[in-house]
Amino acid sequence: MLNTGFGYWEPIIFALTFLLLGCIAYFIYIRGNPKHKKVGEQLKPFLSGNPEPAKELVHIRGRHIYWGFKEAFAPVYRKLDEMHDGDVRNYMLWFFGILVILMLIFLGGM
Amino acid sequence: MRKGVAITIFFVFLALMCYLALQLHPFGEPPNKDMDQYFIDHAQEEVSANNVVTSIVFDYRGFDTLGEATVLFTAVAGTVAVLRSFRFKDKLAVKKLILMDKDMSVIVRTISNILAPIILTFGLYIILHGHLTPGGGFQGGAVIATGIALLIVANAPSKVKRMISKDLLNAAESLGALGFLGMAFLGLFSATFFFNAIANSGFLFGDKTPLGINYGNLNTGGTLPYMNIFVGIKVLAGLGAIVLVLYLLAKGGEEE
Amino acid sequence: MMDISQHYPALIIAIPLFAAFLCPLFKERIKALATLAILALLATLIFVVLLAGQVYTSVAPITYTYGSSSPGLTLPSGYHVPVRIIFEIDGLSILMALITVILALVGAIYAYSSIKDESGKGKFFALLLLLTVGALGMVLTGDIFNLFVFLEISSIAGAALVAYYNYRGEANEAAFKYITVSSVGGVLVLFAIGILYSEYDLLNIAALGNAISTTGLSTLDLFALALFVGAFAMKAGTFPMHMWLPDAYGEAPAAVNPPLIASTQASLYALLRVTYIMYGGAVFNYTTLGWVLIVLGVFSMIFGVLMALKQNDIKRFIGYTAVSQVGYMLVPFGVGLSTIGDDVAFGTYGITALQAGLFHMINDAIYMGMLFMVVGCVYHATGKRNMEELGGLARNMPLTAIFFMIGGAAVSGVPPFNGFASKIMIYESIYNFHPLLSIIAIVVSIITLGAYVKAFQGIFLGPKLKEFENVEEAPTSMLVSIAVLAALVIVFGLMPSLVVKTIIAPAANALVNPYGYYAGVLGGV
Amino acid sequence: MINWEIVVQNFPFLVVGILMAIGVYTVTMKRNLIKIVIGVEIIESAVNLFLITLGYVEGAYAPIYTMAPKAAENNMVLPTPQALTLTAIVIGLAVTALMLALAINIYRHYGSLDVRVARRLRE
Repeated sequence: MLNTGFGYWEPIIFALTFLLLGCIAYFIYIRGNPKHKKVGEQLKPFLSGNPEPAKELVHIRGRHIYWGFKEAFAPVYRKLDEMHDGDVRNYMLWFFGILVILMLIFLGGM
Repeated sequence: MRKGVAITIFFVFLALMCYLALQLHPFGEPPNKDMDQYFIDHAQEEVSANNVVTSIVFDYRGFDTLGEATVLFTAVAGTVAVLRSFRFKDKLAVKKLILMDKDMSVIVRTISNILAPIILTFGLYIILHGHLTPGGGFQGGAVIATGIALLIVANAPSKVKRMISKDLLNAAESLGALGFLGMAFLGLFSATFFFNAIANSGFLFGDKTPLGINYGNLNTGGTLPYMNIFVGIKVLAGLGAIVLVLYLLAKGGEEE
Repeated sequence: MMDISQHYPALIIAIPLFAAFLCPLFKERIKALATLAILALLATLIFVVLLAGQVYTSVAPITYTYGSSSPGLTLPSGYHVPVRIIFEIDGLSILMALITVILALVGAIYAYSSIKDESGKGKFFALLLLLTVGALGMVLTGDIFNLFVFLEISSIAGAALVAYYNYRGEANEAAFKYITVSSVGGVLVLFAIGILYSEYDLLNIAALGNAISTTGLSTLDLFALALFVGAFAMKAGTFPMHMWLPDAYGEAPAAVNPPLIASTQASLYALLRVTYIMYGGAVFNYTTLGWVLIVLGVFSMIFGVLMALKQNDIKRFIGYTAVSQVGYMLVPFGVGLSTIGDDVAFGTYGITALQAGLFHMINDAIYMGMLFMVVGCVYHATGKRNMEELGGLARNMPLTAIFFMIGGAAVSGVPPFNGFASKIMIYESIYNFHPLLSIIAIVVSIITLGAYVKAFQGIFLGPKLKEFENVEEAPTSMLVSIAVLAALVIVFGLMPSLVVKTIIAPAANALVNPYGYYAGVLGGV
Repeated sequence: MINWEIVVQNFPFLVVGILMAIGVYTVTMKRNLIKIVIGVEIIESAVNLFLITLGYVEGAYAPIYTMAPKAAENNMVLPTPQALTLTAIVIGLAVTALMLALAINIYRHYGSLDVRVARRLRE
């Protein structure tokens, strides 16, 4: 048992609970309707009567995920892109900038 | 914008450095010399070397020197690995170097042929007298490597390839590094890693050095001269390999 | 005649070094090279474990004096300062050494299949071993200049390995950036060492710490501290000095990533060693220094994960999450440092924060190494590294997909993997210091999970694509090395209390006891 | 306010500081990769110079006993900085060799040594 000072964390109990819940879920799953047909029209998605496009055409690529998040944070991302411009001189400039700030803080504040 | 920030940082940095320089102890008057006084007082009897710096480099702080030799080994391995031949796989690659298989002029070749043996002898002298006079394995190895570099740049790539092979230099470098490590292991069997087992033992290079100012006895120093020799081999082979690889690359005659 | 049990610290450095010097002689013989490297690292691992037994049973740190007439003779008889190079090994050093050797071993096993078709294999294995030697030397040494030498070994070997795929322009570019930044950082460390040397004429960390604590902090010490903190924080990859990290990690061969992570962690170790031990005995304003680390850590967390979310290159993506994980280590270390003057606060949550940070450090090393190797498998199998072009690979590479899932769950703190165990300790201990820090940490964790879901979808899910029809599962040696780390992820996740008690707590206790460290070299001070 | 005596006496340290600042300027402002390598070298040289100046003792002799003048006995400069500088020089050489090799490869791939060209890795 891992004591964090204000609570504890016992992964074994968590794993056992997880297993128990999994067993219950599986139990419910096997109680399902066995007469469900695995063939025929009912497997196809209903797209307002339009034919279903090929799977390759509707594949969602990595770039499309979190489009909304990236749009919402666009100003932040613009700044970050400016900062990560891949110029090795800027890498050094950030480093020396932080170094100078650290020196000023330490000489003034301690 | 960027320029302004850079200039500001430059001036603040400059000011801080000047402030630091004025905070340091007055030049030429170290406030504290506990550790260094020990080296000056004990180097002769403990390490039997007249050159205190060499006794620090190869005995008191010998482990640092192993690290230093390792750095050089790493750099040679890295340079050779980075410059190994490759086929361009990206489209943007445009620059191909032109093959220039030509000797330099007769004057240069004659002079370099005359100078090379003298440089080699001088380098050997520096390596062997490392524990007595200024110098040692690194410096002597570098001197010899300049002699090799002279021979390399004076001749055409095809001739150089016949003269010196990269594999030979690599093997010599590994040998030097392993020998150095072996001398360090020698101490492990008697006391600790890097223990100077040969000093004052009567073996070759194992004589006692006379204390105080003296004329120098080559047969002193314990493991120091051995380490100097191995480091010398390592350095000359390593630097030679770098010069060779860069030269062949520059002339377009890189090895497959 | 010779008692080998005294010489473990020397052998831990000497064996991989010996193997590294031998490697170029084997040239392109991959089997011989891999066997040599793996055997050498296994022997090193055995010695590290044996040394760990000594460290955990002895009260004082284990010392090893190079070149003196006996390993324990730290001071020359009748003299008051140490003059030789001394290895001083306490709980923290041995923890880092263990993780470094394990990561290097895994990398060497992985390399056997992954660099089969490249040239220059002898150099590759030599550099891999040298990178390990550099990281090992950094964590074991008790001499500040020696630490600088090993820092340079690890950064030069690291840069050369990053450029190993030298037919890629980006690899050379990343290596150039890495070596520029890290060599300037290393030189500034040397500058700081020079400043300390000018004042005390000492190079031993314990003796320096003792001298600083007895004479009090001068302006020069503060200059040196600023240089140390800046340089080591940069080498550890904190925002905004992290830009080299995704470049270098992204372009390095996957087999090199685990030892590269170990060398980055070694820089973090050096930061801890300097702040907690070397300046730990002096009376000064710890809160300021603690807040500096906390601010750097919070920035790394937030911006690292934001950059990760928009990445499409699979290796750079994991590099940015590595930046964000560095924040998770710096924040608890900063909290521990801020509370060090306050006994009540330190007893209630400071020490927990410190343990949490150290635990997260090794957890991070394990799952980051694993994730880099997993995406290395994808790159090895498909030759593509853009999420835009990948997809549907779970059908061809089911094991790789499962390993990626385990790694992603661990890094984003999903129970019961090891990431959660250390993160819950971090959340609960830093909440008491400042609730906002804890909230930020949790939110960043959630975004990390989101980012990994994106990557998993982009690489492994979706319909089977035509261009990947013939893609096969990665070779066995690669899968074995990933499985080793996956097993560690699960074991550390299921038995966190055992891990914390056996290896983390001694490290944390060593870190808050600077006087014990000084006494290890100088005797009863 | 400034103690000019100390300024004159510590002039070598001031030179170190100025050299370091010049190195910082070079690595942050110059566009050529080779010049950036030179800038790193300048910073390295400044630190080496710093180490060497630390060991200087007014009026003392080199720490070598071979055929030293009589006055050298018990009056030698500090030997440790010289040993450290030797190590630092070799490390600097190693770094330079590797950086130049990488610059050569960048030139072969990108066809230029301009830092603004050598930034395919960004964002």
